[in-house]
Formats: sequence, C-alpha cells, structure tokens
Amino acid sequence: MSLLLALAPLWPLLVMLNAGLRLALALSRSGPRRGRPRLELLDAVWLSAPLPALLLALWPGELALSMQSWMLGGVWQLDAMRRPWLLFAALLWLLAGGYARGYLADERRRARAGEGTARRRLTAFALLWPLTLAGNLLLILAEDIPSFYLGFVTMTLAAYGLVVHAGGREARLGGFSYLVLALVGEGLILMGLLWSAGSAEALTLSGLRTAIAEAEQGLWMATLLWLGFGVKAGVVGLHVWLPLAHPVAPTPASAVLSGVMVKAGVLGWLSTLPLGVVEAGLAPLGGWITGAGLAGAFVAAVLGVCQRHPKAVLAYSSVSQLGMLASLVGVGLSEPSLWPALLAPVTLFAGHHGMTKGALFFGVGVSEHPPRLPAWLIWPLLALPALSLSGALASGLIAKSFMKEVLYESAHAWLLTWLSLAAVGSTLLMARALWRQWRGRGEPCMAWYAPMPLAWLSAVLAAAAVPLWLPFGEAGIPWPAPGDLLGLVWPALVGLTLAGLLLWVAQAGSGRRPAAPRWPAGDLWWGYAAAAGWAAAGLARAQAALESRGQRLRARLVEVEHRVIDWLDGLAHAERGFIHFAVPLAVGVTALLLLGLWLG
Amino acid sequence: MPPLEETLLAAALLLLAALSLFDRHLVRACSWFVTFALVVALAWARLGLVWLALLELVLGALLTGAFLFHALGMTPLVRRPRGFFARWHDPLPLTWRLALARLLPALVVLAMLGVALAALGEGVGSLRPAGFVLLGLGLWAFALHRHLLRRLLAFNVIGTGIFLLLMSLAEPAALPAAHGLVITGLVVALLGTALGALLVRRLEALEARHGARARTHGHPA
Amino acid sequence: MSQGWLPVFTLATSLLVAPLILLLPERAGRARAVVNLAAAVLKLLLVALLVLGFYQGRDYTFGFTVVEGVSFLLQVDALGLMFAGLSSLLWLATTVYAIGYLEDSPNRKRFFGFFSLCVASTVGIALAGNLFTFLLFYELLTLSTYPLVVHRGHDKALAAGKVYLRYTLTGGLVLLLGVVALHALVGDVAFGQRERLADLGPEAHPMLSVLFLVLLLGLGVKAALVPLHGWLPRAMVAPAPVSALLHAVAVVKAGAFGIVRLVYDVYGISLVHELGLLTLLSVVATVTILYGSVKALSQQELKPRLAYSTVSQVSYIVLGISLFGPFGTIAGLVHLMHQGLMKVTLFYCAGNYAEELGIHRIEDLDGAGRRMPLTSMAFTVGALGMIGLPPIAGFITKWYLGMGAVQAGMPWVIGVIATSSLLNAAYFLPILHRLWFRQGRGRWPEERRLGRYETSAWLLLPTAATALFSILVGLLAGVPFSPLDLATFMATKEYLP
Amino acid sequence: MIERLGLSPATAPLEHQAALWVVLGLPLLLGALGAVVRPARTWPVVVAGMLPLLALGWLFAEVAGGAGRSAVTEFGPLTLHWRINGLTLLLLLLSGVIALASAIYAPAYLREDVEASSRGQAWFWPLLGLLSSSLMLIWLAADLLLLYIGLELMGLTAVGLMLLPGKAEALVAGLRYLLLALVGSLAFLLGVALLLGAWGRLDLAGLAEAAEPGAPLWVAVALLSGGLLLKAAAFPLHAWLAPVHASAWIPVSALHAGLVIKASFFIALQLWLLLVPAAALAAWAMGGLAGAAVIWGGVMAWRSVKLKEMVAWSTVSQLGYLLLAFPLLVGTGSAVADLAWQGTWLQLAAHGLAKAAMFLAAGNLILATGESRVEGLAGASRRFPISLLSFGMAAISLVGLPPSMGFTAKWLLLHAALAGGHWPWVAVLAVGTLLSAAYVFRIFRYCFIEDAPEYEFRRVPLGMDAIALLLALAALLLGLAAAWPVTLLRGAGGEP
Repeated sequence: MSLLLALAPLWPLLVMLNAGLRLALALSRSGPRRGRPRLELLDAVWLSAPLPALLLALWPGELALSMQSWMLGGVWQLDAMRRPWLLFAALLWLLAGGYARGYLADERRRARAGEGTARRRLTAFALLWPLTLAGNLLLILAEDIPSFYLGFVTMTLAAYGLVVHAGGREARLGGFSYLVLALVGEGLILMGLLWSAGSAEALTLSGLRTAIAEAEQGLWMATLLWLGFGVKAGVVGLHVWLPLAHPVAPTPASAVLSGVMVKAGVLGWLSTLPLGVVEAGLAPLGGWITGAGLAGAFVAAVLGVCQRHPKAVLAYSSVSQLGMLASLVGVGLSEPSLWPALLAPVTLFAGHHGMTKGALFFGVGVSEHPPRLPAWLIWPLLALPALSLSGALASGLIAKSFMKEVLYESAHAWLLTWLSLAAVGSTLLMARALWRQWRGRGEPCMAWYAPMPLAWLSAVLAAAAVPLWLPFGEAGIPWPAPGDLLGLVWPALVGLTLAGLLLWVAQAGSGRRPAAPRWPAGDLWWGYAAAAGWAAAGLARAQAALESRGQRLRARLVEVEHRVIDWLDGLAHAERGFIHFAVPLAVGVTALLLLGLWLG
Repeated sequence: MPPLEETLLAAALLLLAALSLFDRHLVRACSWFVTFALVVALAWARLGLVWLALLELVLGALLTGAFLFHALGMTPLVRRPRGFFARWHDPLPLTWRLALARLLPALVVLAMLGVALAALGEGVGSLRPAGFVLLGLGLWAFALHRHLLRRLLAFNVIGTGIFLLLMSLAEPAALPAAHGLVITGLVVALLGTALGALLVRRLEALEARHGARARTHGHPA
Repeated sequence: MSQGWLPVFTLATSLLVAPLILLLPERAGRARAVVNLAAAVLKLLLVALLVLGFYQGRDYTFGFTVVEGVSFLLQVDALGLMFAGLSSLLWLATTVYAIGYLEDSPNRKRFFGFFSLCVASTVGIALAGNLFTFLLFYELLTLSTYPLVVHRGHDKALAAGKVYLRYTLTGGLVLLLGVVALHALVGDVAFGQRERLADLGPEAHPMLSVLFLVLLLGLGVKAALVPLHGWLPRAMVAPAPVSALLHAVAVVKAGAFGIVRLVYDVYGISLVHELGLLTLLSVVATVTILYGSVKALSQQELKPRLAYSTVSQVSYIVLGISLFGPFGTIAGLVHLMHQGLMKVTLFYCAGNYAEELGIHRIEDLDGAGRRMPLTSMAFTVGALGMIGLPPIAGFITKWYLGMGAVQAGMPWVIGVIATSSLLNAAYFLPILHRLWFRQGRGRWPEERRLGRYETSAWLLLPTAATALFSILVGLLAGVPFSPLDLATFMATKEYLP
Repeated sequence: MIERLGLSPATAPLEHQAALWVVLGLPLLLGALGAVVRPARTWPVVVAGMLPLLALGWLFAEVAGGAGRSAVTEFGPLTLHWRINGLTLLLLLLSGVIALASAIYAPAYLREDVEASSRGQAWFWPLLGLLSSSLMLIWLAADLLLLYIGLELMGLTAVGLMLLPGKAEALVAGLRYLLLALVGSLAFLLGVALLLGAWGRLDLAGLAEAAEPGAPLWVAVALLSGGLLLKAAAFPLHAWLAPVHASAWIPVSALHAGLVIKASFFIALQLWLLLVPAAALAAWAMGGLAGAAVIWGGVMAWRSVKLKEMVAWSTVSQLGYLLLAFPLLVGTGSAVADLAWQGTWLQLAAHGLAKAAMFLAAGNLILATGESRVEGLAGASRRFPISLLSFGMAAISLVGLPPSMGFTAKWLLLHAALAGGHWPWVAVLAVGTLLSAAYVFRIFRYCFIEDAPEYEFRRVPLGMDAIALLLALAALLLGLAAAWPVTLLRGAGGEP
C-alpha cells in the first residue's frame, strides 16, 4: 500500500497541475485579448487535495516506501510517531479547504465577473494552496533528509503566496517578514542538516539524530537546528513574523499556518534532535530551549493582550502556546529518560493546539460573517475552543492533565507551575481575542450549512474531541481525576477574573484612551528592521565608497593608459633617430657583438 | 720597406679618394672618382691581376663613371648638371664638430679591423695600409654626408678599400676565391651605383612632373 | 584503433560545420538552420555513442605527435564525457534558441559560424587528453568567442571585447607558460597519469606549487575567480544565446573544467593536498562566492545580476574540488553539469524577456509572470535551483558540498554555503516576487508578440527543456547515468586514492 | 651543429647535380619568360609556377632516405660548395611556396591596382625569378663566396622589386634601403675577407673546423653579423623596413617580409653556429637586441596608422623571436639547443607563411576598401569576410595562438628557454605575445564596427582571396602537423 504513501503528498501536486492545466487550456481557448475564461478553480477536485493523506493517516499499520532514484535516495514512511501529525494536519487542511471555498466566495464571484485582480489572486491561491499542502505532507512523511527539507522548503515558500494573498502594504509587510525569517531559518536548518549529516554521512532523519548524538560538536549542530526550526515554531525572538503574517493572510491560510505549519517546526525538532538519547549530552541546550519557551509563553501573552486585531492576538497566543510546547521539548533534551513518556503529551498538545487554533481562526471569520444561527449558540461555540486552549475544557484540559501526569513525579515538576501561570496568560489572550471578535462582530448573512460555518462547526467539534481520535500514544486517554480538576482549571479562572477586571477598568475609563498600552504587532520586528536598515545603509555606504574608489582607480588606470599610449605615439619620433643613425647604429651593433665575443 | 713606386701608387690612390670624397664640387668629385678607379686598375695590373684590372677599368671606371654622370644629368652634350643636383654642394653644412662626431663610427670600424689585422700578422706591400685607409676615408665620408651621390662615391671607395685588403690578405691558395669575391663585389658596386643613379633620375623626373620639391632633395637618408 | 576516430568525428561535427556555415550565403537562413541543427543532433548522438562505448570499456584514444615530446591527444574519460555531453546538449538547445533569437538580425552567418567553432572548442576541451591539447582548444575558445562577444558591433560591445581579450589572452599566456614549464619539468603528461608528478619527490614540491599557482592563475581568468572576473559582467553586451553559452558551458565552464583537470588529472588531489594548496583554493573560492553574490545584489539589470551570479556559482565547483574527500569531489564535478543547466535556463529567460517584452531592468519585470508564465516558471526553477533548494539540481551540489566540507574537516565552509544561499535568495527572490506577485505597470507591447505562445516556440522550447532538465537531474539524481551518478563514479573510481 | 646544418664531411655527394641546377635555374628562366609574355591571367602563372615545385620534388627525391647530400662544383681553379639537407629542403619548399603564391597573386593584383605602371610590370617577373633563384642559392650554398653572391643578388633584386611602384615615397624609401643594403654587403665582404685572410678558405665546413677563437675570428663574425643584421632589419637597424613596405606592391611585400629578411638571418645564424658555437655572451647581447626588437616592433605595429605599416612593423617584432635563436642555440646545452633548433625553423616557416598570407589579405582589404588606414576597415567583417578570415588566421599564427604553426614554434622556443632557465627570453616571448595580440586585435576591433558608414567598396577577385586563404590555412594547420617539417629537419641529415 505504499502507493497510498506516495499518493498522499503527490495528490495535491496533481490537483495543482490540474488547476494549472485547466487554466492554461482556458486561456489558450479564449485567446489573450478576448475576455477572460470563467472557470471554477476551487472545485471538488481541489477540495480533495488532502483526502489521500487523511486516508493514509487512518490506514492501519505502518507503511514505508523507499525510492532509489528519488534525489539522494528517498525513504518515506508512516509510523506511530508520524501518524497523529499526519492525521490532524490532513484534517485541518481539509476543513480549511472547505472554509476557504466559502471565505473566498466573494472573490470567486468577482473573478467570474471578469475582474482581473480577483482572478489573479484566486489563481495564485488555487495553485499555491495545494502546493503548500504537498510540502507539508511530504515533510511529515519523509524520512530521508532531502525529502524532508524539500517538503519544508516547498511549504515555506509556497505559503508566502498565501500570506501576500490580499495584496497591499500590510500584506507585503507580512509576507516580507515571513519570508525573511523563513529564509534565515532555512539557512540555519541547512547548516545544521549539512553539518550533522556530513559528520556521519547520514541520509535519513534517524541517522541524523544518531549523528548529532555522537558528533563532537553535536551541541552546535543541535543549536543550529533548534534555531532554524525555531523560526517556524515561534521561538521567542524569531517569532516576529507570526503576528505580522497572520492578520493579513486569508483566514483559512492563517488557520493552517498557525494550526499546522508552525507545528512543522516542532516536528522538525522531534525529527532532528536526539531526544531521549542519554549519551547525547545536550542537556544545556535543553535548558535553553525550556527557558526560551517559557519566556516566549509569557512575553507573547503580555504582547498579545495589547493587540487589537483578533488574528494578531491569536498569533501571539500561538507563540505563547508553542513556547509551552517548546519548554516540554527542552525538558526532553535535558532529561532524556523522561522523553519516551513525554512524547505522547507533546503530540497531544500539538494536535490539540493545531485543531483548536484552527477552529479559533475559523471563528474569527465566522464572527465577522456569522451564519444565521442564534447568538447563544454561536458565541459559546466560539468560546469553546478558547476555553479549551486555556486548558479549562475539552482537549485542552486533557492535554494539560496528561502533561501534569508525566511531569509530576519528575525533577521538572516546577515547570508545571510556570505552565499554569502561562495558561493564565493564555486565558487572558483568549478573552482578549473573543472581546475583539465581539466588538467586530457582523450581521448574520449566510446559512449554517454554507461551507464556512460548516467547516467551523466541524473544526470546533473535532478540536474539542482531539484526545478521542488522535492516536497520540498507547496509553489511552488520560482522563483527569475529578479531584485534580481545580488544580487544572484555576489558571483559567484566574485569567477570566483578570480579564473581567481589565474589562471593567476599560469600561470605567471609557471615553479616555484605553488603558492597555498599544504595542505594534510584530514587536521585535521593528527593532530588527531598524537594525537591518541601519546595517544595509552602512553596507550600501561602504559599497558606494568601494565602488567610487574602484571607479577612481579605474579612471586613473584609463588615464594612465591614455598617457602611455600618447607616450608611445610620441615614441614614433624616435624612429627618425633610427633612420638617421642607421650606419652608426650598425657600427655600434657590430662593436657590441665584438665586445660580447671578446669577453665571452 | 715597400718600393717607392708602390708607395707612390698608394699615395695617389689615397689622395684621389680623398679628393673624390671631399671635393665640394660634385662634378669634380665624380671626375676624381673616375681617375681613382683608373689608378686602382693600374694597381691591379701592377700586381699581375690583369683580369681584375680589366674589370675594374670597365666596371669601376667606365660604367660607374657613366652612371654617376648620368645621375648628375650630364651627357656628353650637356655639360652642366641639371635637376636637383644643380646645387652642387652638400646640403648639410660641413662643420668640424659634425665631422669629428661622424668620424667616430669610422674609427671604431678601423680599430676593430686593426685589431684583427694585427692578429693576422704583417702583410707585404702597401696594399693593406692603403686599403685600410681607404676604408676609413670612405666610412667617414659615408657617415658625414647625407648626399646620395656622395654616399655612392663613398660606398665605391670603401668597396675598393675592401678589395685591396682582400687581395692583400689572400694567400696564393685562396686567390681564386678572393678573385671571385672581388669580381662579385665589383659587379655589386656597379649595380648599386647604377640603381642609385637611375633612382635619382627617376625621382627627379617625378618631382619635375608633380612640381613637388618636397621631401627628397636627393638626401633620402 | 578505428575507434579512435570517434572522438575526432565528434569534434569534427561542429568544427567542420563552421566553415560550411561561413560559406553559405547570409540569406540562406533555412539551410543554415538545417545544417546547424543536424550537426548538433549528430554531435549529441556521437557523444551518446561515446558514452555507451565508454561504459562498455572501450578505449577511445586518438593521438599523434606534434613535435617530439608534445602530442595532440584526444581521449575519452568520464569527466570529459560529462562535459562533452553537457556542451553538446546545450549546444543543441542554444542553437534552437539562437535561431529564434537572431531571426532577421544581421550577420547571422558570422554568428553561427563562430558559434559552431566555439562549441567545437568546448568539446575539444572536454576530450583533450593532455595539457597541450587542452591549451589548444582553450585558446581556440577565446578566439572563437571574441566575434560573438562583439557581435553587435557597437562601442560598448567593442569595448567589452577589448576587456575580454585583455583578460583571456593574458590568462591564456600565463597558462601557456605554466604548461610549458610543466613540460620542461616532466614532459608530456596525459591526463590521468598522476603518478608522474607525484613521483618527483618532495624536493620538487616548491616548484610544483609555483607551477600549480601559475596554472591556476591562467585558468582562473576564464573561471572568473575574483579578482580575475572583471571581463565577465562586461561580456554581457553579447546577445543572449552567447551569454547563455558563455556562462553555462563555454568560457567560464572551460576555466572551471580546467581547474578540475588540473587538480584531479594532472596533479592528483592527493598531491595537491600534500602541497597544502587545497586550503588556498577553498579560500579563493569562498571569496569569489561571497563577492559575486554581494555584487549581484547591487545590480539593477537582469543580465549583469546573472553574470555576477555566475561568478559566484562557478566557484562552487572550485570549492567542491578544494574539499578533500569523495563528497567534495562529487560536489565539484556534479556542479559542472548543474550550474550549466540552471544558468543557461536563466539566460534564456533573460533573453526571452528582453526579446519579447523589451525588458532589461529588474524593476520592469513586475507582473511579467502572467504575460509569460512558462518563461517565468523556467526562471523560477533556475533561480530556486541557484539558491540551492530541492528538488532542483543546485540542492544536490549544496548537499554534497556540505557533506564534503565536514568530511574535509572544514565545517566553516557550511557557513559559506548557507550565507551564499541566503545571498542568492536575496537577489533572486525579489525578482520572483516581481514576476509573480506584482501587478504589471500597464500593458505589455502586444505587437512584439513573436509567436503563437507567449513567445516564439524557438525561444520557448529550449528554455522549458533546460528548466525541466534542471529539475530532473535533481529530482532523479539517484537514477543511473545521472550527473550525480557519473560524478560519484568518477570520484570514487578515478580520482580518489 | 655542423651535422645539423648538413655540413658534415661525411655527407654523401649528390648523385645528379642537374637537379641542383634545375632548382636554381628554373625560376630564373620562368622569370625571363614572364618578362616576355607578361601574363595577365592567373592560370598560366599557376601552371608555370608548378614547375619549380616539380624541380624541388626531384631534389627531394634525390635526397630522400639519406642523411643529406653535398655537392662540389669545380669552376676552373674555383671550387664551389653546396649542401642539401632537411633544413635546406624545408627552406627551399617554403620559398618555393611563398614565391609561387606571390606569383599567382600578382597578375590579378597588377590588373586591379590602377597605379601599377606597365614599365614596372615588365620588370616584375624577371626580378621575381631572380629573387627566387637567389634565395634558393642562399639555402643551398655551403661556402661564403656563394653566400655572398646569393646575398647580393637577393639584396639588389629586392631593392629593384621594391622600387617598382615608381612612386616618390617608394623611391625615397627604396634609396634608403639600397644604401643600407650596400653598407651591409660591404660589412659582409669585409668579414669574409678577414676569414679568407686568416684561414685561406671559404667553404663553411672547412672554416668551421679551421677557425680558432681569436681576434680575427671575432672581428670577422662581428662584421658579418653587423652587415647581415642590417639586411635582416634587426632592431635597431630596422628603420628602412616599414617605409619600404608602405608603398611596395603587395606580392613583393609578401615575398620580402616572408623570405628575404629570413635569408640574412639564416646566414647569420649559420655562421654563428659554425664559427663561434660557444659565444654565449655575444649571443645574449643578440638576445637583448631580440627583446628590444620584439617590444619596439610590437609597439610601433600597435600604434601604426596604416594597415600595411602595421604588418611591416610586425615583421620587425617577429624577427625578434627569430633572433632569440642566438642565445638559445649558441653556447647552450644540447637539450635546449635541440628544442630551440626546431622552434627556430618552425618559427621561420610559420612567420614566412603567415606574414605572406597577412600581406596578401591586407592587400585584398586595401584594394577592396580603397583605404590604407586602419580606420578604413570599419565594418569590414561583414563585407569582406574571406579576406578578414585569412587575415585573422595569419594573425593567429603571428600572435602564436593555437593551433597555428606560430604557436607550436613559440611553444618550442618557450620550452627551450624554460628548460635552460633563460628567464629573460621567456619574458620576451610573453611580452611579444601580448603586444602582437594588441596590434592584431586592434585591427579586428575596427573590422567589427557595425554602425560604420557604407563606403564604396569593390569586390576583390576570388583568386586573390583564395591564395591568401590557402597560405593562412597552411600557417594555421601546420601547427598541428608540425611533426612533418620537424621530421624533415631531423630526418634528412638533421640528426645531431
């Protein structure tokens, strides 16, 4: 059944090709000048792009496919570790595809009407969406490093097109920040991969992990990889693209971006770092990762609360949640013995966050264009994933209790306290996001069975039930003991209280400027941008100086050349001397030769 | 000690050569040269080289003289030179400083030759010193003058000097070879002179036709 | 011995076509095209025959003595075959392209004549069996490219031609001195007889080092190693097919190929390693890579940017060579092929933009992707390949370079690779952004439309083909007879101890 | 060296001396015939011109297989010595070919060149025949008397040929040439006289054995060399060359630059190798002159305004390469000398062919454009591709780029210089290459100008183009086929 394995990442490609070909055919049929073809690009075939992957994720048993001629030797496989990631990724992509069909309904209509810009955007979206998906699926399935890197790169670059979908300054900024950081990340990853793979001539990810564990400079390789994937996974300091790119991207794209694609960074860590290998000696790095993760969790919470755009708030929340996830990974590094137990909660947490964040992003769109459903039904459904994310309900609660269960007995129990404190921040963020959604809510305008609400509803349900369907481990669902509930829920309660207080303060102070300071989305980005601009200006100056010096030098050389040529032309006069003194010269030559003969 | 007669002959040769080379009057100089060639022929005859003497008489004296006068534009009928040889004098003024400066190449060649001759040992007769001095005179004149005709004269004198040297150096066994060389040399000298003379005439005709008195003035070098 | 004529025939296909084309009248465009294409196809077939025979273990050696101690020698080995294959393949593509590109322009006779000569020289370089023969064709290449560089005949082209000659002739002279000195030292050494130099013993090492540097200097001019690269950006005034060929296979690659020959076939990598010259080589390559990329960043026109990119990319080959070990070798060898494919694609695209839309500056490319999607896709493939992204050819190179760097104990090279990739991205991605994500500024000149498709099929076909090849050689690198396979074969069987 | 020059006493005598006489006499006869018939068409010249080559073939056949031949002619008490070996054959063939090319080129040229006077045309053929004969005489001569005769004959006929255009500039330049040639022959004669006086013989083989170092020998050699260098236009005695070529007829220029100068060089080198084979210091002085010649000639060629001037100056420069033979052959080890020996003669042949081709091609260009200045060539590449191609191929050989014969020769010279550690000569060769590239490509630069105004131009007959092309091809392709001349060099008596 390895055919299915090959089909999973290839099907989206075929879908893309299909769309492209149909477009080209339509174009050549209609000719360049006579009107534009009316073409439905986001059709059923398009929607089916993640289906084979979903099927594969549900396929019982492990599959492996090895291809000698694929690049440097391809090995794709589906094992227990990959299955949950594939499952929730495919599911979210499927739902987001459906959501996109509704979300882009307006653009589709305008494109059909022949509006150029809309057509352009829609085409780009229709082509790049499956491409991103293909990359994402490939990186999950790939076991050989080149395929993994290929998947990662394809996803990263293709997603750029999704981010800048809207056009305009904001979108360009978002896309730019995304691309710059992604490239920095790619560079770091490439360095790490090459270095570690080269040290043991490894071609597969498992070989890579062994290589890092065994290599002398393993720490450096691992650091490079951590930072490289950290760009995706929003390690604090490298996270700045998230709040810039998310608000401008179309909501379905934001959902997969935040739900699945950033998880690729985490998956990258899991695939490349020698987690659980005792002799790797990467404990210091583990500490760093944990520290950075926690720092990210808190900083993002504080910054996120100050945002106005709900998607920006959600982006910061992603940074915060990913920080928590990273801290767990860090623990896995610093205490390898804990890792086997930790993998399941990490997977669950990732799946939970992916689905929930997807649902939340869908919700942003839904709150703007609500379906014709009663508000009492809509808003609790909107709040459900939010509460889940803050760990008070459903999948979030279970994930949290699972973590607690694993960490409780270990030397890293202190982490739980911090995580709980971070959850307070998460709650605040959720409250803030909901509040902003409430403030920006729109009038009901569509049927509940329209693609958008349908996708949202499915996502909310699926998110709530993640532990039920996600095969994250053999342990089964770790239902929290009722006695522990309070211990698990208190951060959410504290957060809600805080949120209420803040709201009250804000309400009391209405009329004046809102109390919360405004931080521009992207925080450090502006610092980076300024520094980069400064450095670029300096470089440009230096280059200009060099250039002008080079030009001066060249000018001087040219001048010298001219002078030499003039001098040579002048030499022609010397030729008259040779003519006049031919005979004396002949005598002189004779004498010279005689002298030479005499002496030698 | 060479016999008086020979010494006299050598002295006459040198005198005539000097006259033909340094006489400021061109026609006279050419006449001196013809006389010089006759004396050379005499000298050959005296040495018993009859064939050489005859050749010298015909080629060196008669034909060369004829070509020289042809270059001057003189025929038996027209006794005054025509064309741009109407000015008979060398266009370059003869100053002592110039003369001394131009002496240097001649001296160098003479010195070299002297060294070689000294190593070859004493020759008999005054043939060798005469040739030596002729060579020097000719070289000096050649370096000194820009005038084409004078250079041709100098060339002929140098050639004669070399012939004398050659014959003086040649052992009896080598005489045929030496003869061959001298005869070739004579023919070459004649042809050179003839070419030069014809050229001069041709140039003159060209300049007369184009009216361009430019460039040449008979001293192309 | 009869088989020895096969390389001669291979050489002759383009060598003899040159006078034939020069004899055809200027107006006989169709006949010229037929002759050209037939010769190109024939050459490709002959090279394929050579490859086949080579793998069956046949010996194709052709040689005769020029003067005592100096012989003209054509021999077929894997490296030469790879280069010959590349040049004959790209000759075919570029011939097709040039026919389309130069339609209705003057002096086509001269152009195609020297074009064939240029390819003959390249194949000669590929099949050369010793340094003398190599030098012969190397110089012939200089001569045959000069008329191509100055083809347009305006002041700028002539000035560029002057600069080109100054560099290449001086380089050729230095190379000549080096080769002759090597002859004086050890006599005629066929490629592959590495032990001849190694047997000289340590007392000859200083002399050998000096000679290596002299030869490197001579070859470095064509390979555009900084600071000997000055001619390359200026030679951009040539018509697009010429630039493409110059950059992808002919001149620049001849220099790089020469360095490969020098290191592996003349000295032998072990000896160069022993002499301690590999570090120098890697430093030179590093400087060139970074300098070229930075310069490319500041170019505002498409072709100069590509030119500086070539400066940078060709040094990957040198960098690969300088990494002692199989992976470095593989990287260097395989990039010979890869860079050719990708760069030729990029230049074709640049030519297409210039020809179809009249675009030379990068800022004018906004939205061109919609007007010329296939060209732009090809460009995208080339550019991403240059950055080194999978699955395009450039990735394979980078991968092996990195592995080689670690293997040679020079992990800092990885940093160079990453930096260069980032710089490449920095100067290529903005172009891609403009192509695909920007709105065009008004209408394209519709009347310039050259053919039924986005542009003339003559122009489009080679572009698409080379782009496809760039992907395929990366994607299917593991297939037998792929460049990677060949390079691995060479590196493990021939060049390494 | 004696063996290399074919003067070893052990050489077998030539069986049929008639071959010798036919080779020497046939050009003369044909020249006389030409004076009477004055061929205006090309094909009769082609047919007649083949005869001397056939005669050469006879000579080849006579010599074939053996290690050179010698011949002695008794002429009363006078004994004349001849020798034929590989080198001689090579030079004979070279002069035969170049003379033939000039002859074939001439009728069409004289027809096309409106300024060619008819009186001059009458003189052309006999002088050409005489010149060829005298060249053959020089190659074959093995004693100083014959050499003297050949040299003088050649010099005077060359002057005569140069004067044929009859224009004022030609006459002035020719006069200068005449005078200097005469001075040169005087010096030569003086040197011969000294040798004769010292050792009483003129045959080269005998002299080589008898000559002992000492003042007479040195002075004689210095004088001989001085005279020959003057005739060979070696720096700094080159001043007469460029003006003389500037106004000469094209075929005459080709012949002169290709062969006449070389004859003087040949005699000089031969005498040095025989008489002072170990005079390293003097040879180095000669090398210094060579370097100066290469550079000065190159610079002047680069800066020259007229096309023919450039070609003429390049002769001065190229002669410098040849003069390098002195330091490389005289007083050096056998390994170096062996290489330099081959290199020198290859260079001589290469330059002969290439220079002749270049003159002919330049002549075609000048005829076609009606413009003798270099600027007049603008756009020539499109209009006269074949002429330019011939010019280019000849230029390749001159610059010494592969695969030309000039390249092979330069390679050998370089190899010799490097093998002997003579760094200055390496530098000379290198600088010479760059300079020659500079002056040659300057021409091309003008030819490739596209936006030149369309001047009136006329078509040159195809035959003229073809001859230039063939000569240039020979210069180009013999680079790879150099094994053949080299075998000839060493095979027929050249083996040391």
